[in-house]
Amino acid sequence: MSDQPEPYNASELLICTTSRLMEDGTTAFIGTGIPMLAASLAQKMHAPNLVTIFEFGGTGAILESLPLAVGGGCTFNRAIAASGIRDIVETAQRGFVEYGFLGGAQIDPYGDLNTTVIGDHDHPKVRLPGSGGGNDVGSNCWRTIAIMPHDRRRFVEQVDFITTPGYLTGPGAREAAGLPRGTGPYRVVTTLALLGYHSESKRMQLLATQPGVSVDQVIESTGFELLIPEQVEANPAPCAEELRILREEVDADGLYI
Amino acid sequence: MSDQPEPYNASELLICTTSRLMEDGTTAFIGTGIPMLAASLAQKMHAPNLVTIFEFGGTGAILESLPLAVGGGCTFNRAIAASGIRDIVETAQRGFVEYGFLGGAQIDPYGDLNTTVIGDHDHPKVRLPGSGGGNDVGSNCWRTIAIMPHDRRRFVEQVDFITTPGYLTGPGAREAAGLPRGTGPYRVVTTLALLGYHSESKRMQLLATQPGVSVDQVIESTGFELLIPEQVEANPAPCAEELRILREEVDADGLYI
Amino acid sequence: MDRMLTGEEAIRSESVRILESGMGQLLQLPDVEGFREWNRAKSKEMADKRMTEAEAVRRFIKPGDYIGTELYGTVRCPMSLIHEIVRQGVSDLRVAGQGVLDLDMLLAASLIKAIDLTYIGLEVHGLSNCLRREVESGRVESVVEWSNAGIAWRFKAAAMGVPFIPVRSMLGTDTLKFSAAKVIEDPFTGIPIALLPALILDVGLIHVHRADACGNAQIDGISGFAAEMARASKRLIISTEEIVETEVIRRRPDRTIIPYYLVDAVIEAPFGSHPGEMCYRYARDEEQIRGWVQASQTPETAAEFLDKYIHGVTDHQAYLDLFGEARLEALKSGAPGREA
Amino acid sequence: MDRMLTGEEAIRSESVRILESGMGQLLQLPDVEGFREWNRAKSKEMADKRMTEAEAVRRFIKPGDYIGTELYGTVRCPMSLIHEIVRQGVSDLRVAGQGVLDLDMLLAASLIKAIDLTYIGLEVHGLSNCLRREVESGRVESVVEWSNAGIAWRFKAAAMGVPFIPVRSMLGTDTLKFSAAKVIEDPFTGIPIALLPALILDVGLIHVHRADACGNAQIDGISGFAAEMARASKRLIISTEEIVETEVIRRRPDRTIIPYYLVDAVIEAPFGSHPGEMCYRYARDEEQIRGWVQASQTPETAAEFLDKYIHGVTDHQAYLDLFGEARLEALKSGAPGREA
Repeated sequence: MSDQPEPYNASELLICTTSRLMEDGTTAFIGTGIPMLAASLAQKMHAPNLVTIFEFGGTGAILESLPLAVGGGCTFNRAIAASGIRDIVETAQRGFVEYGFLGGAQIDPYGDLNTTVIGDHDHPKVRLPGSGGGNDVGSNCWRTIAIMPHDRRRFVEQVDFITTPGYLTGPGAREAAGLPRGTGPYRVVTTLALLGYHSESKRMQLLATQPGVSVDQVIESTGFELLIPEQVEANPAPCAEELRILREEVDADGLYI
Repeated sequence: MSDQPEPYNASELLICTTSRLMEDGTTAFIGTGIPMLAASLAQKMHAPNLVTIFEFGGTGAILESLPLAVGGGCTFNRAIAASGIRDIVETAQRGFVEYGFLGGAQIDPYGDLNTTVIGDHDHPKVRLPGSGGGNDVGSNCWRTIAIMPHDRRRFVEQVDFITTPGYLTGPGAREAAGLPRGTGPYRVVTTLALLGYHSESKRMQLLATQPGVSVDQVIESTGFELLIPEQVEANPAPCAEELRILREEVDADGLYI
Repeated sequence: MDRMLTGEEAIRSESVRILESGMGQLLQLPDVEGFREWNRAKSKEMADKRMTEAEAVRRFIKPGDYIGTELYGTVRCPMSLIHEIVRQGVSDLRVAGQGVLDLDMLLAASLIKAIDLTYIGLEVHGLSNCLRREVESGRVESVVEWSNAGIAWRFKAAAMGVPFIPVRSMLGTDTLKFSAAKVIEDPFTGIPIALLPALILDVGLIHVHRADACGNAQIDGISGFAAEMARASKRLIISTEEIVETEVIRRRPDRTIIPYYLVDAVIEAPFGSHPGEMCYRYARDEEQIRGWVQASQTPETAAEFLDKYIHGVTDHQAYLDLFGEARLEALKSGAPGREA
Repeated sequence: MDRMLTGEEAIRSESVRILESGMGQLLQLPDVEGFREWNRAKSKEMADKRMTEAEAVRRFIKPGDYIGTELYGTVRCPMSLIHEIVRQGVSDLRVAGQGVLDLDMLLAASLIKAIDLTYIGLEVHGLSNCLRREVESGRVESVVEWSNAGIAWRFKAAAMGVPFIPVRSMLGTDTLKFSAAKVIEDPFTGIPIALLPALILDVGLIHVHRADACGNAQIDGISGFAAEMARASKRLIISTEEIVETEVIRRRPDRTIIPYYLVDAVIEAPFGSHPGEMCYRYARDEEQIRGWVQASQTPETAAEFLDKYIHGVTDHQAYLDLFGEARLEALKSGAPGREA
């Protein structure tokens, strides 16, 4: 093995960074795409007891192949239960689901996400798909993790439409709205950085830069004032073992990576 | 065959009278005991398409044997569906169940039923079993049929406790309480009579006397003023065919009759 | 048109009227936030949770707990667990009933302090003498009234993680008046709707056809309110006719009614519903049930019955030994099996 | 303690505050009383309801109807029914979506007037161009926002026969503001709760693994929101991979998700979900899906696609013939079967 780190692409970076956030022995509400690959990788790396929960009913599947659809057969492959959407979201609503993964067209400093419209709702410039399960996940999972490409058009001071709740207008706003206590955005995984939220102000803050990325680059790619703590970690690159498993086992057919 | 009517006991009379009220091609919420026997008899006599619905989940069972418990295996024997209590009562709640059968310790002129307490609720003279499914049936089925022994202690001006709603305090009271429109008590089957309710006043009225029973006997056995129409029918006695099916097929083991 | 106009008015209004509030005690608060915290802390590991009835009751049921049994009358009732509660004498229980033999035993042993009651009786065998004695004497301190579906719906509200569920049962009756339900004007259509508070159990007890060692459980035939109650329980004890390999569960995940992460204890209890029945497995033991119906008539004979069948034996196997192989085999052959 | 004191206050109060009312249009009234009358009048006879897609659509779907499809993305979607709606050009539809290929086809054909929308897109293939064109142009007149579970819960409220259901999703967001939900203060604990209005469909469309001629239907694997939507539909059209004898249903009544009395039409449609997948039966036809993703990019190419695959063929069998046995067989072998 050479000392040179193995090259990897942006998807692989997002998958590996996300995967490391998944703790063993806990539950994660998994969407198709990157969260699915990250969960599969996590199960094979450090979290064999990560319980995957898919929106349309699959719980505890063995992730042997990758789905192109949220209700594909692999989401309940050798699962311990195959129920339906209400059972799954009600399980989250009564507090059983630790992690939820989300994406979006826009995110604001409080982690609010927009997947509904660009422009005015009734006369939109771009009509986006809508909430899907996003709002259910962002409302009811304990800790939500957003996965996003990082640029100023996406990281904006104010989203055009709050599809999925982050911390809304700031500290206390989720609780005032009636959202379950103690829930909220936890991390944002991007191609440039790993971000979190300040415990008091609930605003987004930089935690670590991705390999080869400077703090200034992150700041410049963010359309709002990002909190920068004294200490910013350097996120380690995907290791050879992660990349090997990802390429040879998780997505051997190259569906996503 | 002799001209003499075959003798029968009180249970057989109640079962046959109830059975004749069950229309073909409709749905009936069936409790254990008399309603079960009546439904089985009706299926074999005039209502082969009577759909039996049992509280704990059995729908459309073929009634080959008789249950001693509300969730016994025969309540979903070769059924078309075996679900659970909520599915069944919600089916009634959204209007799918035509008939419901009820019993009680007390009934009042508006068909309100008591199966909860004799005396004061918090210091009862006799603690009865409680609502069970009675209230759900009386609230949500379109037409409820009470089956009762007939005496003055049971047919009372005011029940000690309204467990299951009849017409409550009279015309309009069910609707005002929020109970589904157009529902309510339909018939009372007793050992002495078949009774109904006046379309305007919603008070109980005599429809027919059982064989060998006089109108006066019914009046005397009723603890409130019973409406007596000009025309009172004479309920025909159980016929030989009904009794044969009942004894040889429906309850061959003599569990109930 | 009238009703829809009322709906329009309702849409414009800034509050909805509470038309009635049941005056029954709320025996268990619908604390959905506390329930969320509890569920978050529960282990999600697929661990082996097999243990005896004695261990499960000792570890998971405390005096004063609010418990519930899932069953349909005498059918699929977790009797081996009930026997153990009586054996250990766990007292001051609050219970949700729907109950036949199960709650009757607890009442006979004077272990119940408060009841959210829908039905306690002996079905075709009539009134419960134990209920009468315990309630009429005031030893049961609080009785709150509900309908059968009302209790199942209350479990469903807890299972959903919301503090109440809207229904159209119970309206206009004393059942509602002596419950802890509320009636509001529906803000969409203006009709009165009953709101039943979520019922979160400290401990749920459910008997199933098969489960793996971790608690993934499947039920054959009707499923009563097992799905709802399992999801409404802070601690859940499963007894099962049979322990199967997890692979059996994984082959038919659409049969799983209770996923393992809800479960705290798994007890292998063949004939666990005896003297009640278990569909496709065994018929009810009518002789034994009639024995209890007789015995329950007086406190003395009831106590003798408990002495013989509960205190007089060490565990469920010893209980079954009282009946012997032949009788149990006869019960098996009395239940039609399930065609493949 | 604070929150519980609020609860105590709530108990004493005579009204509950409406904290917010979504300003989205209520596209279908939660008329539970009308729904009851409708359900009462439906035939309860176990009649043979088999017919073709063409007959079912002609008899049961009218212009302006509110319809819904049950699916999970491209999976188990009633595509042969959707194709027939496009073929017959049933217009001015109001729809509930969650939708991928199904609603995309209806949008491509400009048949949709209003949407209760949760997600319309092409999943891994990105945004729906048809949704963009139809909404951005204003041809879809009304778009009301909901979450995925929100729509399923709204079906559940209708299935329960109540005008609303309480949930904790959607709170605090524009999704709620542009919905027709309301937020009230829970009268038991004082916390804000969203009330979602019941969604009663004029017509529901569901594709299943097996059904008998009367409509008793079973689904293998996950069941999405089939149970809820079937029970929320005034008219229900079932398409099925396979028609089985009623005796097959009666042997496993605990597998029945849709009882016959809900159903108005039963269509035998092998590969009825094509080009989507059907678990244990066939894999998705990725080539054909990519074909649509490409074609849907412009109105012209989308129209050509509809011409070729819908208008150019008379029925579902003719549609399947376009692909040929070999390709369909390959899709079958691409789906893992179900071990006994």
